Amino acid sequence: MTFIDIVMLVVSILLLVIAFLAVSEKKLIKSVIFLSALSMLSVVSFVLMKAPDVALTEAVIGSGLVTSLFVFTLLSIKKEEAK
Amino acid sequence: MIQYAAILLMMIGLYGLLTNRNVVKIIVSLNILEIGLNIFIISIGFVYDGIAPIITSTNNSSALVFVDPLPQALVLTAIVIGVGTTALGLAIVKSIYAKYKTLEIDEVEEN
Amino acid sequence: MSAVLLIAIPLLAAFLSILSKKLAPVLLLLVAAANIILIFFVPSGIVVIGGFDLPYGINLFFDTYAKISLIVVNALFLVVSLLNISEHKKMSSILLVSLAGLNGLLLTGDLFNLFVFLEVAGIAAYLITTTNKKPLSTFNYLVIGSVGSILYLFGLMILYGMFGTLNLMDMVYSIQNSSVAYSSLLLPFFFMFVGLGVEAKLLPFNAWVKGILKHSNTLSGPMIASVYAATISFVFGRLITNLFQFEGKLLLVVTILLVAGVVIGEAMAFASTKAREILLFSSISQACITILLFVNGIIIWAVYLIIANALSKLVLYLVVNKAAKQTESDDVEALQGLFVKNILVGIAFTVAALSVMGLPLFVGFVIKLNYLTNLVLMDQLLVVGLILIASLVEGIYFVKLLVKLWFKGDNEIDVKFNVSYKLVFAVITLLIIVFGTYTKPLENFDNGIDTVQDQIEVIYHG
Amino acid sequence: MKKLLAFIAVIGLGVLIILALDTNYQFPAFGYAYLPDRVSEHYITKGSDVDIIFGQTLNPESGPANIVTSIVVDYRSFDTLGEVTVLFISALGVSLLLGSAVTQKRLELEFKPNFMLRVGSRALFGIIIMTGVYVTLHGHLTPGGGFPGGTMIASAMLLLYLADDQFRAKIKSFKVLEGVAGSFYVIIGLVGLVVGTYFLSNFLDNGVVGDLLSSGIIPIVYILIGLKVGSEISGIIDNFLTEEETK
Repeated sequence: MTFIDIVMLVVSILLLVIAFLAVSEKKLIKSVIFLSALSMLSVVSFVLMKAPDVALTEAVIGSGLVTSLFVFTLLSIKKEEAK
Repeated sequence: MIQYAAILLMMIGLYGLLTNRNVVKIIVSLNILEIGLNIFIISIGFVYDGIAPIITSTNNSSALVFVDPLPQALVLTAIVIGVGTTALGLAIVKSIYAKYKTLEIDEVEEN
Repeated sequence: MSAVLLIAIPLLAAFLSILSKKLAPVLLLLVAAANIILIFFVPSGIVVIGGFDLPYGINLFFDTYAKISLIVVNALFLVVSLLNISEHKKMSSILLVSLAGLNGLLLTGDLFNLFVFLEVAGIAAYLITTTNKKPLSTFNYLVIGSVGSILYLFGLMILYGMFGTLNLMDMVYSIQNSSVAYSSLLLPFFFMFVGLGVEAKLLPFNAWVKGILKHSNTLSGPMIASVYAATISFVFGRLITNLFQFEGKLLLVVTILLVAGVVIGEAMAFASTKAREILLFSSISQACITILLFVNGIIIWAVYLIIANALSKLVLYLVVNKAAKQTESDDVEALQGLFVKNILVGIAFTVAALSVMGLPLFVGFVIKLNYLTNLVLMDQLLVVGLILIASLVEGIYFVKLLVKLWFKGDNEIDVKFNVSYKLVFAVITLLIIVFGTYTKPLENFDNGIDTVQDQIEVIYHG
Repeated sequence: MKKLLAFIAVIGLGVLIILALDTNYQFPAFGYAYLPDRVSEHYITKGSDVDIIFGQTLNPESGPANIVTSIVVDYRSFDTLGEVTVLFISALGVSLLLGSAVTQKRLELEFKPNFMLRVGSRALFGIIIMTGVYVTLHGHLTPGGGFPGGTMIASAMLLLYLADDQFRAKIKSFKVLEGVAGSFYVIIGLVGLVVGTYFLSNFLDNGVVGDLLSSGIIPIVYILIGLKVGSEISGIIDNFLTEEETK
């Protein structure tokens, strides 16, 4: 087992754990944050698999933009709730 | 290694879709399904000792061993399509909330 | 004239249409009409895009099958948008994109490109259903539709890992010429079948249909039930005929699923008391019959069935949705006596319904007779029997529906249909009756309209 | 209980898929993809028998030194056109669903942006835009391209929205930019049809692999995509951060 194998194993396990946390978490905002972390971890796995283009795109679009859209949605729903 | 994790990740996304009844969490699960699929696609093209498919001044010849570039190009497309669906889904979530004042599917009755 | 213009012009118009809100509806109608004319000037064959030959670049494939499907889909699309554009001016850009997506689906010869167009057409469809003002059912459609395309892509990627190509013809050729065990193909085929099955309303993947069609209006109802359904069936037919191979146990499982879809669809329609529900369950069972015919290789009658169904469903949904909008209910009881004052509309509705049932004099009968004969010749007696029973059930509920709609109920209802509606109804009624009695033109084509296999011969063996 | 059953069912399905792929000898094991069996080999060698050398090879079949870019914007450019369309129609749909009211006002944020955030965001704004433009322009040489570049430009907009809860960009002009950029993409394709007989064909010289000014129409297409994606995503962000004016 080489070093890269061990890193891949760790990333794989983390991916699964965080994904499970994201689907089973009750609070919406925490679930969204777990999704963002999952997306960041997938960026790591893309880098490990020598896909810099995909890693850059996923980091900017998947992790940054999607998370902010989720947060804005929750924000406006929370504001409406308070009314 | 990562390939197996990707398939299981897709399955966790599917599990989330089957068990969650909250619209936001359904979109979260859909995103997990997409991320799993993207990792799976990249893993099909991975080659041990391959280098990233960019010809640069140091890796300067097409005779070197590269990883498969085609799955990477496909995933770029898939990521952007996923963002489009997610944005539209969240917009629909907002209009569901505006109409029914809830995010739980079971509390909405559309007849 | 290149076939790519059928996709490029609607796209260009869509991008331009957001610059001017006033011109957008005009642009939509112009482009939709121009497309129909254009189809007749496109030469058949492979259209290379970007100058890279198959399998390296993307190519479009235009043959008789594509031509028939394009004419049908574009004509129906033009009719539906013509009837609705004044009410839904905001949807013009979206309709333009959806036209490009539908044409792309029908033309593309690349399996990944098919996925992209599936998403383009799909997102356009989700947006068209937002006019129903039932966001939760649109949400369900979006989620289930996205899962469907994700599963399709998953299956396609397994195939790519195995054969290293994405082109339809190259893929078919590689599969035919490899020593791969049939069992290894099951997994990718299963996922691709399920993914497309979601869009094609096959049982058990059709959970989205009910919410969408039950609350549909004169735009979303005919669009989803007629135009989109026809497109997806054509695409599915192309893939079933050429790519998927059903053998042995898998063939049995698929046949059982499809026949169950037919029977359950008709049973649900029988149990329902709402006009739109009856129609939507009936269209589920019709979709299953179409796919069943493709699976058995009866291509030409499946194509005719798709066309006849699309025409009939267009009339049925237009009538019911228009009436339901004015009476604010689609209970059969509430619509009682609808045709007392609208005799022409009533005749059109009756003809369309009788054609779906497959009574003589109408085109549905000719098609049903022919595909049933074909199935009998293939010794599929059990399947034929079940379809006949299902048809009987279908006959009963349609006659019940027609009787209610023709005879006056307790309260008077008065629904106004525009001249444009009546014109469309008259043309479709004539088509159904003419082709039902004069069947000679139907015999011009046979199962050879799909020429993918011939083209593969030309490419790989000179 | 129901959840446990679902969990067991999906994990069982996953294990089944993994086993099926493992016993499928045609499907390569992880890390052992064999490229000469796939169409990708053609993309790497750019269809030539001679090796492509960085900085030397003149006018190959497809210009970019970044092979992924050469697939995305050259070999499979039609997919990218579809992808742009998906983003276009999503942005259109979001504005139809959220921004259809005549008067829109900014959603008030719950926190007041402090001094640091306001000054810092102005300083960062230029840098982020610059990075976005760089990533877009060098898409054919380094990782990146129009999609991440355009999103970076839009994220600079997002920063302005967060730093000032009264700020609104000129969405009208973004719409114009979006429509024009998209139309130009299709028009470039049509010019290719007229000049080079194929839709979206590269009708300019490819130049030397690795030069900034190389690869014919690809940098132009990527700039158009960058502008389009940037304006579309800015529009989506604006729609999510505004609400109907209530009087």
